[in-house]
Order: sequence, then C-alpha cells, then structure tokens
Amino acid sequence: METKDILQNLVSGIAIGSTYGLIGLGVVFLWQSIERINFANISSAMLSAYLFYTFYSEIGMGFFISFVLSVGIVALYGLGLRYLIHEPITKRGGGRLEFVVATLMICVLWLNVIIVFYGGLPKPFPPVFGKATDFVRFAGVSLPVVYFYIFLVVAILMAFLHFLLRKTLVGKSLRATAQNKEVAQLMGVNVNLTTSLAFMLSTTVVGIAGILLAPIYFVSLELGGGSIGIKGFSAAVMAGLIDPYGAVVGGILLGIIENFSTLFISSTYRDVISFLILVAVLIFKPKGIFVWSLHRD
Amino acid sequence: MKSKIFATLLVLALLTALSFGAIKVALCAPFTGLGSILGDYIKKGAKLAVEEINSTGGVLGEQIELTVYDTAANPSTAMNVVRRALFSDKVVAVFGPNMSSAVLGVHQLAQQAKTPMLVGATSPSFRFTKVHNPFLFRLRADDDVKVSQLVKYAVDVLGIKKPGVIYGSTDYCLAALDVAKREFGARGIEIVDAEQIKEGEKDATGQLLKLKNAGFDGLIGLTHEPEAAVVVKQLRQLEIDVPIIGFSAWGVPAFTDLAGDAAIGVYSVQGFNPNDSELAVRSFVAHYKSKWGEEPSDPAQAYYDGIYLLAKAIEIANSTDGEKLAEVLSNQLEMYGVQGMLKCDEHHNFTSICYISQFDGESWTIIDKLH
Amino acid sequence: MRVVNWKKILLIIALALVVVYPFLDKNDYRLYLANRALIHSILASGLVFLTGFAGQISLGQAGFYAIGAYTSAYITTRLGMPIILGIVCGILLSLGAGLILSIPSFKLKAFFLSLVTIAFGQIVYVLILNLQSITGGPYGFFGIPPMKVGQYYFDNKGYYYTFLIILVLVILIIYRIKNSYLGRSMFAINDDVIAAEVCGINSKQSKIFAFALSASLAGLAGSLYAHLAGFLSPEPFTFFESSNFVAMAVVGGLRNILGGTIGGVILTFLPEFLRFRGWENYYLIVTSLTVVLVVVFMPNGLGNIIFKLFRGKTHSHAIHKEITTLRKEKEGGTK
Amino acid sequence: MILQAKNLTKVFGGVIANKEINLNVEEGTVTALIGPNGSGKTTFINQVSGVLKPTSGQILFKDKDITSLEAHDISRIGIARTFQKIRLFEKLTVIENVLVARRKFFKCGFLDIVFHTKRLKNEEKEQLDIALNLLQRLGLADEAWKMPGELPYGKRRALEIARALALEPKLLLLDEPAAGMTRNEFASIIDIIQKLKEQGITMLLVEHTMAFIRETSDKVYVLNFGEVIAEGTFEEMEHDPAVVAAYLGEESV
Repeated sequence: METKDILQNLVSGIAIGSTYGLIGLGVVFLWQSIERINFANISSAMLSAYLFYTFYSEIGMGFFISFVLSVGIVALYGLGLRYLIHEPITKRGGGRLEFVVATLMICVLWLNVIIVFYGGLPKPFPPVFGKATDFVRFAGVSLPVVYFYIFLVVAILMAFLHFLLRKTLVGKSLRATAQNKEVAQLMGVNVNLTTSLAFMLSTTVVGIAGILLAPIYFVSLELGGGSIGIKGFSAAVMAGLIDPYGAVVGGILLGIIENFSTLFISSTYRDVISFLILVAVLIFKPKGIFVWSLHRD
Repeated sequence: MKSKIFATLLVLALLTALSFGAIKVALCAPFTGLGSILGDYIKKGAKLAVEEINSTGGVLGEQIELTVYDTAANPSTAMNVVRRALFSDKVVAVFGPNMSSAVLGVHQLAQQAKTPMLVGATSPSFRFTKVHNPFLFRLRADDDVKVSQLVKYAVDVLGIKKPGVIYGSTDYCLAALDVAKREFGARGIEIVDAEQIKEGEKDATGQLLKLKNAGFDGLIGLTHEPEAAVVVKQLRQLEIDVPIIGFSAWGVPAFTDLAGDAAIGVYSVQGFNPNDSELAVRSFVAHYKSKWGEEPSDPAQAYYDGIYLLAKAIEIANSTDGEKLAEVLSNQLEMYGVQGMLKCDEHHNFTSICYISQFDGESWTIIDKLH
Repeated sequence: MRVVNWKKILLIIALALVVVYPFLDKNDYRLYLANRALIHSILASGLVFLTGFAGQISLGQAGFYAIGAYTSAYITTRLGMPIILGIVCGILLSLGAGLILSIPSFKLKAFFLSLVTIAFGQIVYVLILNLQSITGGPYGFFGIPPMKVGQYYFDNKGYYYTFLIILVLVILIIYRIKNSYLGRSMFAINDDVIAAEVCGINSKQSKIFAFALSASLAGLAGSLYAHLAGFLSPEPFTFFESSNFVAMAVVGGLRNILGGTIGGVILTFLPEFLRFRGWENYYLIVTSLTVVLVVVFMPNGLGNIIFKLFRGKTHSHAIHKEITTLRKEKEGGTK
Repeated sequence: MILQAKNLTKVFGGVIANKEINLNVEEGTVTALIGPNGSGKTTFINQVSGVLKPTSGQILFKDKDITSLEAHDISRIGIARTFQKIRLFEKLTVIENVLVARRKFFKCGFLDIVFHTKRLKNEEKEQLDIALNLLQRLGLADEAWKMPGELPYGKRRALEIARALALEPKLLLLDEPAAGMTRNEFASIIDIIQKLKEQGITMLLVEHTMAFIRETSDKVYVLNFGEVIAEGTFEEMEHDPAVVAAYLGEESV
C-alpha cells in the first residue's frame, strides 16, 4: 500500500469523523448545560436539512434566508422541547429516564412525519457547498469541497461553545444550573433563561450541522435516526463529555478508527471494532471519563 | 335542500354497495423506517392500475379495493400485516412483501390461506423450484437473471478481467454477490476483491483503496441507492478510472439524483427503463406521470403489471377463489404488460425482462434489452 | 349490609376474559398479535425490574432478545435438539451476556451506561448480519420448528396458553423478589447507593443480579419468539426495537409490577389497530405521539391509572405485603 | 484495640485531606474526633467505613487489615456509621429502613424467594421482630409504618442510628450526631449514646458541640488541616495551647 493511499485514508477518516464531531458538539453542550441526554436533538439535523431543502430548492428562496429560516425554526423547536417535554416531565416527577424515552419517541415521530411529507426517498442536496464532482486535490490527496465548509464551521462552533461555556457569565450560569439548580438560583442566576438558552443553542448547533452534513448524508431520514446519531454520542463520550474540543477530537478519532479498520482489518466488521473500542474506552479510560462515577465524592 | 340530502344518501348507498361487492386486495410494502425508499413507487404503480381497472368497470362487474399495509421493511412486521390481510381482512390476493427475507418468512401463510401472493422481491432463493409454493408468484425478473446478464456484459462487452465488487449488507446485496461469484467463476474469472459498505455508511475510502490495491479493472456495484451514490462520488474523488456496472439499484433515479454528475457513464442492469420505446411502456409512463406528476421507477411497473395480471386471472377463472386463481396464474394466463409478455415460468416468475443501460447525465440510454 | 364490589367483579371478568380469549376470538391475526404481546410483556417486565426496581438502564435489550432467539433457533434447527433445551440455552447465553454487560454498570452511570448498552445492541446486530453460517445473516433463519406436546403441534391457541403461563410465572417471581430482602435492597440502592453500601448491601451484586434477570427474560422472550414466528431475520433486533421495549416499560409504568405487561400489550396492539385504510403512513405517528404524551403527562405510566381504578389509591411500592399482614396481626394482637 | 489507623493519608487531586493520621480506638470506649471545619474529620470516617479508599496507610479492625475492603464488606464485619447530612431511604418506610440493614442476617437464598418457602417467611418474621424491637429502643415504635419524610429531625437522626445498630456493629461511627438538634433532642441523643456505651458498643464520633463531647467521650483526637495535633482526655484538650490556637476564631461552646 502506498503512503499516498494511507494518507488519503487518514484524511477521509478525519473528514467523516468531523461530521460525527459536529453532532457530538450538540450533545456535549446539552450535557454541560442541563445534564440531559436528548435523543430528539439529532432530529434537529434532519429537520433543518429538510427545511433548507424546502426553502431553497422547492420554494426558491436565497441561500441566506433559507439558512436563517431553517436554523431559526430549529431553535424554536429546542424551545418547544423544553416547554412541551422537559418541563412537564420534571413537574410530574419524571426523571432522566422518562426524558430519554420521550425524546427517543420524538425522534421516531419526526422520522414518520418526514416520511408523510417528503416520502422515504433521500433527496439530493442543492450544490450550495460545491458540486458532487468538486474536489480539492493536494499532494495526491483529495477531498470534496464541502468538507472545507464543515471544517470551518466545526472550528467556529467548537471555539464559540468553548468560549461560551468556560469564559462567559452565560456559560458559568449554565454550568452552575446544571450542577445545582437551587444553588444557582440563590447565586442570582436566571435559571429559567439559561435553561431555555441551553435547549435552543443545542438544537441550533445540530441544526446548522444538519445543513452542512446534507451534501454527504443527503436530505434523508439517515440524518434523523441513522447511525450518525449514535456516532455523534460516541464522539462526545469518547473524550469525556466535558469540552466541545473533546467531542470533535472524539469524532475524528472514531472516523480514523473506522477507516483504518476497513483498510487493514475488515469492512464487514468495522462497526463491531469501533463499538468495541468505544466500550473499552468507557470502561478502561480511568480519568476524565468517570466524572460521574460512583465513588467520586 | 331535500334533493341534496337525497343525493348524499344515494352516494352513501352507492359507496356501501360498491365496497360490499368489492374485490379486496392487499398491498404490503415498506413505508416507514430507514428502508422505505421503494414503498412509494410500489403504491403508486399498484394504485394506478387499480384506478384504471375500476374506471373501466372493474372486474366481473366489481370494483377492486386496494388496502395498503406498511411492513416497515421488517419481516417481523410483514408477518403481522400479511396475517392481517389473509386472516382478518380475508383478501383475494396479497401483493408484496417486496423484501426477499420477508417473503421467505410469510409465504407459507399464503399457502395456508390458499390465497395467491404476488411479490416484487427478487431473490432467487424463493423460486418455485426451491420452495414449491403454488400460491407464490414473482412479478419481476429475479436477481439470478439480472446478475447473470450483468456479469455477461461486464466480461463480454466491457472486457473486465479483474472485477472488484462493492456490496451492501442486505439479503438483496448478498444474494446478488453469490450469483456474481458463481457467474464470474463459470467464466474462469476471479473476483480480485469484494468489499462491504453497510447501509448508512458515507465514506468508502477504505474499501475503494483496498479494491485499487487489489488491482481491479472494473467495479461491480451490488448496493442500495444511497451507498451507490457514495461509492461513485468517491471513485471520482480518488480519480480511480474504471468501468462501473451496477445492479438494479444503480439504475434508478433515486441513485442518479443523489450522485449527480458522478453517475455519468455508469452502466446498470435495470428491471425497468422509462425510455423504452415499447408502446406499453410509453403508455404506462404517460399515465403514471399524469397521475402522480413524476416519472415511474422500478418496481412501480411490476406492481402495475401485477394488478392487471390478477384482474385478468379473476376474469378467466370467473371467480375470486384462491385456488382457482393460483391455477389460472400458473398455467393459463398469458398477457402482454409493461414488462413484455407475462407468463408464469417454471420458477413462478412472470417475466425475465431486463435492460443494460448507461447513464448520460440526463437519462438512461438503453444499450440492450434482454428477455 | 353487603355492598356489591363492582370493582372486584370487573376484575374477575377481565381475568376470565384473558383466560378464555382464544376461544372467543377466532381471528388468527389477533391471536398471533396477542402472542407477540405476551412475549413483549415478558421482556418488558424484565426491563421494569431492571430500570424501575434496580435503577439501571438498558437500550440494548434487543441484543439479548436476539441472542435468545438465534440460540434457540440454532440448537433446535441445526443441531436437532429438543425445543426446551433450545430455550434453556437461549436463556443461559443471554444471561451470560447480561453478566458481562453488568460490569460497566459498576462504574458508569446514566448516559455512559446507556451508551454501552446501545453499543452492545449494535454489536449483536452486526454479528447477526455477518455470522451467516450460524444466523443466516440478512437472508434470515428459516424452518425453526414449532413447539409441540406429544403429537400436537402448537397453533396460536397453544402458544397463547404457554406464553400466558410463562408470563404469569415471570410476574410471580418478580413479585416475590420485589417483596423480599432482595427487592428491599434494590430500592435502597436506587434511593441512595452509599447509604445502602454502609448498610451492608453489595450494590455490585445487586446490579449484576438485575442485569442477569432482565437479560434472561429477554433471552426467554427471544427464544419463544423464534418458535412462534418460525423464522428470524436481523431487522427486529435493531436499536429502534430496543427503544421500543423501553417505551413499553415506561408506558406501562416503571414502578408497577404489571407495568411490563400493560405496556407490552398496549404497544403491540396500538400500532396494529391504527392500521386503518390509507393510514399506512400515519399509524406510527399516532403511536409515537401517544407514547410521548403518556411519558410526558403520566410519568408513572398507564399501569398506575389502572391500579387506581381498582384500588382507589396506589400503594407505595415499598410497603410490601408480608410486612403489611404482619403489621395487621400485631395491631390486632395488641388492641 | 478495636480500630487502628496507621499513617492514613488521603489526597484529593493535590489537596491533602488526611495526612498520616495515627489513631487508636479502645474497645468499649467512646472516642471523639474534633477539629475546625474542613480539618478532615468526615474524610477519616469515610475511609474507615469504606466509602473512600485511602491514598496510603492502613486501617486495622480487630487487628485485621480492612484497608482494601469495600463499604458493604466493612459494614458486614461490624462497623456501622451514620452521616453528617442524614441519609435515609426516603422511598422506604421507617421499618423497612431498618430492615435493609438486616440484609446480612438473611440466610435464605434466591430459590427460597422464588418458591416463597416457609423458611423465608419465618426469617422475614424474625427480622421484623428484631427491627421492631430496635425501633422501640430508640423511641420510634409508633412511627414504624410511616415514611421517613414524615418524621421530625431528631427522630430522623434516631432512625439513622437505629439503622446502623441493626447491623449489630462492634464499632459505631457517628458523624456529627447532634448537629442541628433542639435542646430536647440533644438530651435524648446523649441518652442514646450513654445507653449504647453501657451495652458495650464502641463508638467513634465526630462533633463540634463541646458539651456533647464532655458528656460522652473518653478520649479526644484533635484534627487540624488533616493532621492529628493533639490527643488525650477532654479536659487535657481543653487546656492544650495548640488546640486552643486551632480553634481560635472558632466558637467553642
């Protein structure tokens, strides 16, 4: 095998991994801000992709308007999740598990709603991020143009979320709320506002991701319930669910592992290999990942 | 005012009368879940035929009533709905499931209920010569036929000597892989490498690099539509320039829409080509377009033909009795449909039509039409 | 002054209906659904035990279900062994897998654990697809023998009574565990792990036990399904099926001994009842919407409402029968 | 010596919570552990009860090394404890709270449960009697069927002690048993401890309230910044300059 090929495989792995990381960003953010797993979050990717497709390809609005509209609607969807799902469950004494089940079912619900309106056929995404045959080639390695947009957005979102969580008052209030609602309230944090913000931002991030991933994943049900959701979770968890950087690094790691297990071991068992590695990381990586483990006081 | 009420009552009475005497037919196809790509075409093809027949007076003076069930692309669910159709709704015939493993799981129920089951699933594994179910019929050419033609074309015309295969993980893909192995083997050609891309995967770099390193001189594509699009795009990306010939999922708009320009030059063995100049095809395409506003795609034509086959069989048998229908379908019926002359062969396949075509960026040019 | 207890009469009628149901309904399709509902109930009862009683989460239950199904299918079809042996092996193998899967639960909580269970389910699914020589892969596994007693091959009626008896036994066992010191320890761990540990309760053991029991029940359900359906394919063993199982447990009620049964029956029948003409796209929307509404507005599940109807009020799960009767004895004695 | 800590050290991410603590508890006595807030008293209790694992050092119980044992094993060999912030099983009744701790006395196995044997029924009955007796001893007999949430603070504390006693411990660790108590409750808790002492239960307690320590303790260890700075009787400690310095600014009752 030529070095060029190995390099190409690495670059492709990084590229596909960055798509996992992009979804992982939303997961980390929600965990950091409300300590919840939200399976309905991944639906935002599918929703925004289909919305963008409708506004841009079917109605013929401009790129910018379509983008803002789709992401805006998805942000409202986040708010809806809070008031229609999260709050009523909490009020009636339901816990994390009930939230997990409700959001899982919402995920299924959206898949079926999309099928009713758009059918099960994947739709081609308009070539706003370059055509299917547009590639960037450098030193024998090539990559579709769209990935450079993805890298850019990943970098921006990652830095933005990191900055927001670690460096701003908003982020501190978010994390304070996540750790202890009452204490945060006493400290003068507007818990109501921060919770809304957490929900909206997490769907917005995944919504932006959806539009960017659509050229690769197509405007399809895949975006709202395929393996990308689980891969996104894996990416976030790989590096401990603590930092946005971690999600991206975890995603890229996962992408590289996948591509190299295809190349050197077996394309048939690549999912088994990557999931086994994930489980091993979860069990054996002692620090960082075990922040919520039992024996830490 | 009175006349309005009267009219409404009349319509209602008519409707009940109609549905009372209706010939109940079930259609089981996938509409939900991630495997729901084909359900829409199936439904539209079948519905079109039902409406055409009903508008010209139905069969034996009765209307056909088509009930559509969702199998969720899951044999376990297919088991539920086929039972419902057969034992609860007591239909005259069942169309579908369209998935081979599901057909294998449920076809005995049709035998048990003595009701014909006409399917568009294409795996050779349930040929009559293998499962001996006199109630089971196939509306399309099976994959044994299609893949054999594919291999023949790949070797004889495209001159592929070192075929590389990319295949998916469903029964559709694996059955095709088995036939491809056998057919290449029969010609003394060895497949240099076969790599898998699972449904939903969006990066095939590893697989394609492996094929490249195995020195393949032609790609045999045995995947579903989205993966086909991923593969051709990445072939262009990696600048691997080999002839590409794909199985039936590589010859439909669902693939070319997603692949865009990357699909130019791809060969495919198709079960249906809307550009066929045959009168029956042209008329079917025109009707389908005016009814649904889009072009038909495989397997819409199969279920369209299927409904007509059933109607004809009921007429010949002058009955809706399942055993009589099965008898007529397997021995007496001969009919000209969209897929050419439809006649039940020893495998209980009604047709073995397929096309070898090439995509030119706009549509599929027929190179060869095979029977 | 005897007041007729309508509630009791209603309950007896309902139970009688359950027992004679196969003779009332000649519809083979509904009877088959009832059988699938019973299988789902067995599995969901295991999940209620795991989640509601022991506080652990599993989104990979379809993996155990698959292990049970394919093991029993393989042993009876390929090795020609008797069905009972197939079922026992199915249970044992999923039990083994459950034991392995319980290890991460010592250290991991909530999200991390659920991800491990998802990964487990995915791994099992991919293995089914790829181990074609054993599982038939995507082609499916065919010709699984039906259950029989002597020369009587089970029809849907036979399966119905078999599954019903198994379900009743399963519920009885769970009930007894719940009302014993084991159940008490589990509730304690669920409440406060550290306090339970210093009370001499081995939380690891308890978790292992819960995982093992729920995994064996899923394996049992799977092996029953294999013989009922007569064929297997990978599609019923996906992540979505796992989440469907969890939905059954939650809809039925996680704190309710009958939660699994109620949820299993409702979520098996609901989508099938909603298959109206022209609804082939909508029936699942309505189903998933129903689940969301139940979870959001009745986090304690439908089981609680049904219990309320019959009892007037719901009992805290903790007050167990043994103690209550002893208490009555004691109070009766002192007064 | 029922309990010996040898050079016990606990480090939390760079912060030393306990530094080479050497501490002995004599059988049948009440030993108190005092010191300013954050001086590492609770950390010490947590290590002895197995809730935390020591960074280094050794813990001996009846001359046996228990350093690496887990919490449930430690409680099974005879060390029980209460918590500074009361931790009851809020979803279980009062009597069940006590019964949970009787777990180790059950000899029935899984099969007994499945078949609901006579042996199990008898055992349940037996344990219930013991638990009721225990509640009676701590003045909780009337509350046996209530939920812990319905009890006043003092009784919640008593219940926690009852639960610990249900383990039939040789050594009882009490983490601030008198914290937050009213005058009456305070007296009753002292009474409980006196009675336990008469029954021969060894106790190690953490307290802030000097009056409490004066009433109950035979020996006092003073901790400051994770280190033992003095040990002796209460009277000796009261006049120890190092102790007084450590408490400077702290209110001593």
